[in-house]
Amino acid sequence: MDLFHDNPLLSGVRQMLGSFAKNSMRPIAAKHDRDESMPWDLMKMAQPFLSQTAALDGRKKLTGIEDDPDPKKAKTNARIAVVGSEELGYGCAGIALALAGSGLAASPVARMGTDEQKAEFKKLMSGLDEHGHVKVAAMALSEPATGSDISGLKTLALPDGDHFVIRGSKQWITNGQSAAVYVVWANTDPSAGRAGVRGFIVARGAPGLVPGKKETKLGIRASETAQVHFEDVRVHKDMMLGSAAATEAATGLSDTKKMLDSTRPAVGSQAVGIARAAYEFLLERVRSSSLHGTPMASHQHIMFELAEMQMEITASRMLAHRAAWLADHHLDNVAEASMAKAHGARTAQLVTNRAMVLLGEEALEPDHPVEKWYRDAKIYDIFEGTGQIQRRIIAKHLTGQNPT
Amino acid sequence: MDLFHDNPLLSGVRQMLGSFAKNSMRPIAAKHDRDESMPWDLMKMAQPFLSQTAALDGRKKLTGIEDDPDPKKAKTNARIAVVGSEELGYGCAGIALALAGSGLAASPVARMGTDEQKAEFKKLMSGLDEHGHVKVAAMALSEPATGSDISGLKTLALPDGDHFVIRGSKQWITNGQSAAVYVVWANTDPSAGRAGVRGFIVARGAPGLVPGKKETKLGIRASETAQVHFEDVRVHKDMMLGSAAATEAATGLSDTKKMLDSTRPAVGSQAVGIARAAYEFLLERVRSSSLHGTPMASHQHIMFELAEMQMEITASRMLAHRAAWLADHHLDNVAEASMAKAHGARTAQLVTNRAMVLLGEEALEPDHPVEKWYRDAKIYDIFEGTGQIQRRIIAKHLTGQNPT
Amino acid sequence: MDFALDDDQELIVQTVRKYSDRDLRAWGLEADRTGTPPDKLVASATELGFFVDAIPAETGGMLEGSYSHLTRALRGYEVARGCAALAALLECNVEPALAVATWGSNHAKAVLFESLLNGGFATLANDSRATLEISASGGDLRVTGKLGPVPALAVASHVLIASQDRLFLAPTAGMAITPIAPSGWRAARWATAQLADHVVPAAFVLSYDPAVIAKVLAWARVSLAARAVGVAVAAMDHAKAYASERVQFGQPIGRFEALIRLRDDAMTTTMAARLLAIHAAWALDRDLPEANDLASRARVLAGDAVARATVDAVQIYGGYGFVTDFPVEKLMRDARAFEALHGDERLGRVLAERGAEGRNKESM
Amino acid sequence: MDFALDDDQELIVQTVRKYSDRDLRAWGLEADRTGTPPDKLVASATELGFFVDAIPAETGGMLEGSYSHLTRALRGYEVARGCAALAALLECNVEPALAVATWGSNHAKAVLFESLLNGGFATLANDSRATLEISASGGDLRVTGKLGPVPALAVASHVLIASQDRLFLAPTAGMAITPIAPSGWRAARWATAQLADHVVPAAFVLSYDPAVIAKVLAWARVSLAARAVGVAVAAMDHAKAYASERVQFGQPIGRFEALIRLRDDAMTTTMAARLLAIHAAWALDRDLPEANDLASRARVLAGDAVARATVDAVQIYGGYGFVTDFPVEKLMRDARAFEALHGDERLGRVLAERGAEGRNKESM
Repeated sequence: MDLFHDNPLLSGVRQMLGSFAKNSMRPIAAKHDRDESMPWDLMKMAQPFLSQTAALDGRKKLTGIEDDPDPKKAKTNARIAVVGSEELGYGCAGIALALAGSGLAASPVARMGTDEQKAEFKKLMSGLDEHGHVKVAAMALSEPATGSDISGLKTLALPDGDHFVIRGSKQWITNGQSAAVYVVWANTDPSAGRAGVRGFIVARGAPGLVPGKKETKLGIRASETAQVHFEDVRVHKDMMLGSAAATEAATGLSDTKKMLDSTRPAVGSQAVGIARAAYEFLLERVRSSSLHGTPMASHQHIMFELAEMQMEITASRMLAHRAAWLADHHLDNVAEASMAKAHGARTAQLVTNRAMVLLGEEALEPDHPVEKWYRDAKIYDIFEGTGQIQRRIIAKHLTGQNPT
Repeated sequence: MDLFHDNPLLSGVRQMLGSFAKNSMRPIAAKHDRDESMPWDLMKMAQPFLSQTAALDGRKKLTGIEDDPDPKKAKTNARIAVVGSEELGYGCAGIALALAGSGLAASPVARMGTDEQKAEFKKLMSGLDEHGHVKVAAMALSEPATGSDISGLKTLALPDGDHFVIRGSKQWITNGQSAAVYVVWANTDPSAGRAGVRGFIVARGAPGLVPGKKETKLGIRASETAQVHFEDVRVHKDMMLGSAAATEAATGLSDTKKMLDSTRPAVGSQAVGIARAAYEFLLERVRSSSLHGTPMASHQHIMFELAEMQMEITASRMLAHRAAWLADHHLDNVAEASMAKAHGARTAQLVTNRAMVLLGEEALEPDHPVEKWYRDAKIYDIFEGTGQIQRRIIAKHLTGQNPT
Repeated sequence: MDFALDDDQELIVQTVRKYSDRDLRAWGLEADRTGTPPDKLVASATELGFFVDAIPAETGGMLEGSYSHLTRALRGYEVARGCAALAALLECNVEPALAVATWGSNHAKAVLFESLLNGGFATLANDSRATLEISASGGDLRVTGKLGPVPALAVASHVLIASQDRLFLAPTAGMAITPIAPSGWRAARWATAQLADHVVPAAFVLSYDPAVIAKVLAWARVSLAARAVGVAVAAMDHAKAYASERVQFGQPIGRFEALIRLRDDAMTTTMAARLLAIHAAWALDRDLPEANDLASRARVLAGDAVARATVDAVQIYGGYGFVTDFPVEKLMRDARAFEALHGDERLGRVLAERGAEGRNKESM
Repeated sequence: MDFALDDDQELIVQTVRKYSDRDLRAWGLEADRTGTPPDKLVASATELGFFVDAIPAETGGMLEGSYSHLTRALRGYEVARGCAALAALLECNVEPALAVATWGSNHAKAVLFESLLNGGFATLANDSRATLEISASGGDLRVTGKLGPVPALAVASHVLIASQDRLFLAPTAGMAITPIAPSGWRAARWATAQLADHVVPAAFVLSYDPAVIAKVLAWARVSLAARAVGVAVAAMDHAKAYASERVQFGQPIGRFEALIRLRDDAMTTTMAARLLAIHAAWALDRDLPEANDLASRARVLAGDAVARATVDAVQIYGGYGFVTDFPVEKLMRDARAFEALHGDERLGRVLAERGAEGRNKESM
C-alpha cells in the first residue's frame, strides 16, 4: 500500500481533503493572507474531521479506522499524513498550519501525559471560547536564542512546594496569542542541563502568563505566531509531563525530536502541495492563453519548464511517500525523512519562483495566488529544521560525523 | 512488488548483476575506454545470462522464470530491466551497451519476425566468429540526416523480382562494423512515405554491404558505433519484416518507437548507475581522506553536496521504478518514462560534474574513473531521444500540443 | 579599459549613497508598512537632481549635453540599496522625459516637462504581450485595453507606452486608474489602468520605429538591472552582518561552510550582474550596436541574482528572516518586480531570436 | 569607466586572434589526437611575444615597465578560443618568470631566465591540499611528496611551487617525472612528479609571505578564468553555427526555443565571467586590495561558465557532439582542467572565510 499501488484509505483521504482544499480553503485563502487572521470559522467547520486534539483522539475521526494495535504490523499514519498534507498545502499552507497547529502541543501530552493530564488538556480544549472560536493549544518550546539548536533553553521552572514557578520568554509559538492551553518547556534543574528540562500544561489566564507580540510574517499568515512570556507562573507538579527522574529520556525532548523526524515527510509533502498549486495555475493559464497570437502551449520556453516542474513535483512526492512508507513499516527513515523535507521545500521554492517569472506582470497583481504561494513556500526550507539541518542529518547518516 | 517492497526476483537480479559489475566490468573498464575496444572476452563470458539474442530467448536465461502469459497479469520485465540496468551502468556504461547492443536488432525480429526469419537470425548469431568472438547484431536505422527525427529515411529498398535492392548509408549504428547480422530499415516505396519503410535481415558479407568508418567517441567507448553502407545489396523478400500492406502500421516503425518508450526507464536507470558510481567513489574518498589536517567528512562544503547527490540519485531511481512499474501493469507510462529518462540523465551529468570538481586535481589523472563517468554520462541526455525530446513528450502529454 | 569612477561619478555615488543609507533605508521600511512613500521624498530627492535629470537644461531641466545611462546605473544601484520602491519612484520620470526630449514634438515637450518640472510624475508601460488594441484615426491614436500593474502610474500625469510598433505618450487624464499596493515595491504608487478608446493626440506619438522602441526599453532594462543588483547587495550586507552575530551550535552561523558558500555564490553572481549592467549602460551612452543585447542580458542576470540573493538572505536569517521586524523579508518581496516588470526577459530574448535568427547583434 | 580597448590592446588582440583562428584551432585538433603540440608552436608564438613576455627587458626579455595582467587576460581569452592545451603552454612561463623577476635572487633570475630565453619552459604548481612535506636545512629546502598533474611539467626546467607558507622555484632535474596525456588539454605536456628529499637551494626560495603567495595564485586564477571564457565562447560559436545548419522536424534546430535558450543562458554567464576576469586583471595591475578576491570569484564563475557552455554545445550538436569528427567534444574534455587545477576554488574560498571571518577584503 503505497504510491505504486492505489489504496482505498489513502485515495479516500486524498479525495476528501482535496475537495476540502478546493472548495473550503482556496476561497478564503487570499483574505486571511491579506488580514493575517486565523480562519476561525473554517477551523470550527473542520473540527469533526480535523480536530484540534486529533493527537489524543487518534485519527478515528478522519478515517474512521483504527490502526492495528500490534506494533509489528504496518501502520498507515505516516502515509495518511503525507497524502493529507499535500492536499492541505495545495489548498493553503497558512490555513493548513492553523488547522494543525494545536497538534504540536497535543502530541507530547498524548505520548507522555497521565490520564489526569490528558483529561485536563481535553477539558481545557473543549467547547468554544468567548469569541465563539474553537479552542487551540500552543507548544511553547522555542526561545529567541534557540532556532535550529533546541538545546540550552533559558526558561526556568523552579520547584516551590507542590508547584513549579516558571519564568522566561518563548518565541515562534504557533497559536501563542490565542491558545486556551500551553505546553511550555522549561528547565527544572539547570545544574542537570538538558536532563532538567520538562514540559508543563498551563491554562490560558494563569497569573503571570502573558501572551506577547504577534509576529507579522512573510507567508503562512493565516497561522498565528507569537511570543509568550512566563512571569513567575505557578504550575502544580501534577501538570508536569514525564517522570521526575533527572535523565534526559525523562524530559521527553528526545521524543519531541523523534516527533519532528516523523512529521518531516508530511511537511515535505505540504510543500509539494504548494508546488502543485502553482504548477496547475500556470498550466491552466497556458491552456487558456495566447502569446503574440500563438498559443502559449506551443512555446517550448514555457512548456519545458512545466515539464520540469512536473518532474520535480513527482520526484518530491515519491520521496515523501517513500519516507512515510518506511516509518509505517517501523524501518529507519531518518535520512529519507530529511530528503523528503529538503526536496519538497526546494521544489516548492523552485516552482513558485519560476511560475511567477513565466506569468510576467500578472504576478504583480495584489492577492495573486502564485505570489502568495511563493511567500508561503519559503518557510518550508526554514521551520522544522532548515534545509541545512536536513542536509546535515543526511550527511551524518553517511559518515557518522556532523559536518560544520 | 516495487521499490517500496523488496522482492526476491528483483533483489536477485540486483545482487547478481551488482557483483558482475564490481568484479567483472570495473577491472576492465579503463582499458576498453582507453583503447576504444569491445569487451569480447567479457561478452563471451556473460553469454549464458546476458545473451546477445536475449530478445528472442526471453529472459529465461537471466532469471530462470517466465512471465505469466496471461496479458492481464502484471509482468516484471520492465522492472527487471530497470534494476539490472542500474547495476550495469554502475559497472561501466560502455560495456553495458556493448552487452546490450544486439538487443536493439533482435527485438524487432522477435516482435515481427516469421519463424523462418527468427530461425535465420538465430542461425546467423550462433557460434563464434573467425576471431573467436560471440556474434553481435546491428540495428541499422539512423541516417546522417536523421537524429531525433526518425522520419524521412533516405535508404531505399527497391523490389526486383523476389528480391529487394538496398541502397543507402546508415550512421550511429551500434556494432556497425562487427555485426554478423544487420536489421536495416529502408523505404520500399518512396511514394508511400513512411508507410513504405520496412526492416530487412541482412547477413554480414552480403555483396555490397560495406561496414564504414568507426566513430571515435567522447564516452561509452567500449560500445562500437560505426557507419554502414549498402551499395545495391540484394535481399530476398522472405527476409523483409512485416507485411507488404502499404500501411504505416505494417512498417513496424511505430512498434520501434514503442520499444524506445519501453526502454526509457531502463536507460534512465543506467544513468542512475553512473551517478551512483561517482557518488560512491567520492564518498569513499571522503571517508578515507583529510583536508589540511581535518577529516573531509567534517566539511559541509563537501558533505552537503554528497547529501544532494544521494537525494537526486534516490529521486531518479524512484522515477525509473515508477515508470517501469506502470509498464509492467499495462498502464500508460509515456510521460513517466520520459521523466525517468530525462531525470536520470540530468542526475548522472550533475553528480559526475560535481564529483570531479570536489575531487580537484586528482580528477586530472589519466584513466580517472570519475572523469570517464563524466564523459559516459553525457550520452544519456542525447541518445534514445535527447533531453529536449523527453521534455517535448511530457509537454505534449500536458496540452496535446508539440511545442517548438 | 578602466573600471574606476571619474570624479563626477564618484561624487554622485558618494552623495546618493549617503542619502540612501541615511534616509531611504529607514523611510523604505515605514513606507512598506503604510504602502505610501514619505512626503519628504520628493523635496529631498529633487535637491539631489532626481525627477528632472533627463529634461534638457534649455527647457528648464538639469540635463546638460547627452544623458549618461552609466551615471544613472550607478545612482540606481545606490538608491535601490536603500529601498526598491522609493528607487522606482526616483527613476520613473527618466524614460518618458528622455524619450520626449529625443523624439517628441514641441507640444509633447511643453506639456510633459511642465508637469514634471512642477513635481509631477510620468512612467513607462511596456505592452510586452501585445494586449493593447491601438487604432489610428487621423494622426491620433485610440487605445483600448489594460495597462499594468505599473509603478508610479497612480500619481503619473503621463505614461509612456511602448507597444509592438509604436511609442507614444498617453495623458492619464481620462483613464480608469486603480491604485494598488502589491506585495513588492509596496510604496511605489502602483496602479493598473483600463483604457477604452483612450485618445492619444498625434503630437504625442513619438515613433513608429522598432529601433527607437527597443532603445527606450534598453534604457529601462539597464536601470532595472542596476537597481536589482542594489537590492541583492543590500540582502547580502544584511545577511553578512547577521551571520556574524547569530550563534547556533556554539558558533556564529557565519562560520558554517554551507552558509558561507550560500552567501558567497549569491555575491559572485551579483557582482557579475553589476558589471554587466554597468557595461550595458556604458554601451548605451556610446550608442554601440551591442548595447540593446547587453542591456537585456544584464536584466536576465540581475533578475536571477536578486531573486537568489534575497531568498538566500532570508534563509541565512532563518526564522527571523521570515518576520517583518527584520529587513530581509521585504527584500524578498521587492525582488520579484525586477523580473516581472515588462515580462519575462528570457522569453523576450527567445522570441526575438526566433523571429529573426540572430538579428539582434550579439556582444561577443 | 571605460570598457573599450586602447590601441595597443586592440592591436595585440587582433594579432593574437588571427593567430588563434588561423593556426591554433587547427593545430589544436591534431595535437589533441596525437597528445603532442606541433613543433612550429614555439617559433610562431615566440614571434608574437609569448614565453618571455614576463622577463624584464634589461635581463633579455620583453617586459618593459610593469606587467599587464589585463593584456594577458585579453590574450589568454583569444588563444584559448583556439585551443586550451596550446594556450596552457603559451601561458605557463608567466608565473615563474614574473615571480622570480619580482622576488627572486639574482642567481634565481640568471638560472631561470637563461632557460626560458633559450626556449625552455617553466610552470606553476599549487600545493592546494598541503600534501607536500617541506623541511628546511640551512637555508635550503628539502621537499618530499607528489606534484601534479601539472601542465608543461613534462618539458619544464623549473617549477614554481606555491605551498601553504612558502613560494620557491624548484629545478626539475632530479625529480622523478612521469609525463601524462590526460583527457583534457591532452597536448599540454602534463606530468606528475615524485619528490624525495628534493633539494631547493636557498637562493631559489622566493618568499615566506602569505600575501606574496596569494598574489601569485591570483595571477594564475585570472589567467585561468580568461582562458576558460575563451573555451566557453568557442563552444558557443560552434553551437550557433551548427544550430543554424542542422535541420530537424523541418526547421533548423537553432529555431527551437529550448535550444535558443540553452545557448543564450550559457552565453550570458560567459559574458559576465569575461567581464569579471577582465575586471580582476585590471585590479591586479593596480594592486588594489580587492584584486585577489576578484581573481578568485572570476575563476569560480568562469569555471561554471566553461563547464556549462561546453556541455550545452555537445547537447546542441546531439550525436555529432559526441564524436571526435566534430570540435565540441574536445571542448567538453578541455573544460575540466579549468576547475580542477589548483583544486576546487569554492572550497578554497570557504576555508579562507572560515579561517578568518571576512579577512579577505570583499570587492563590493
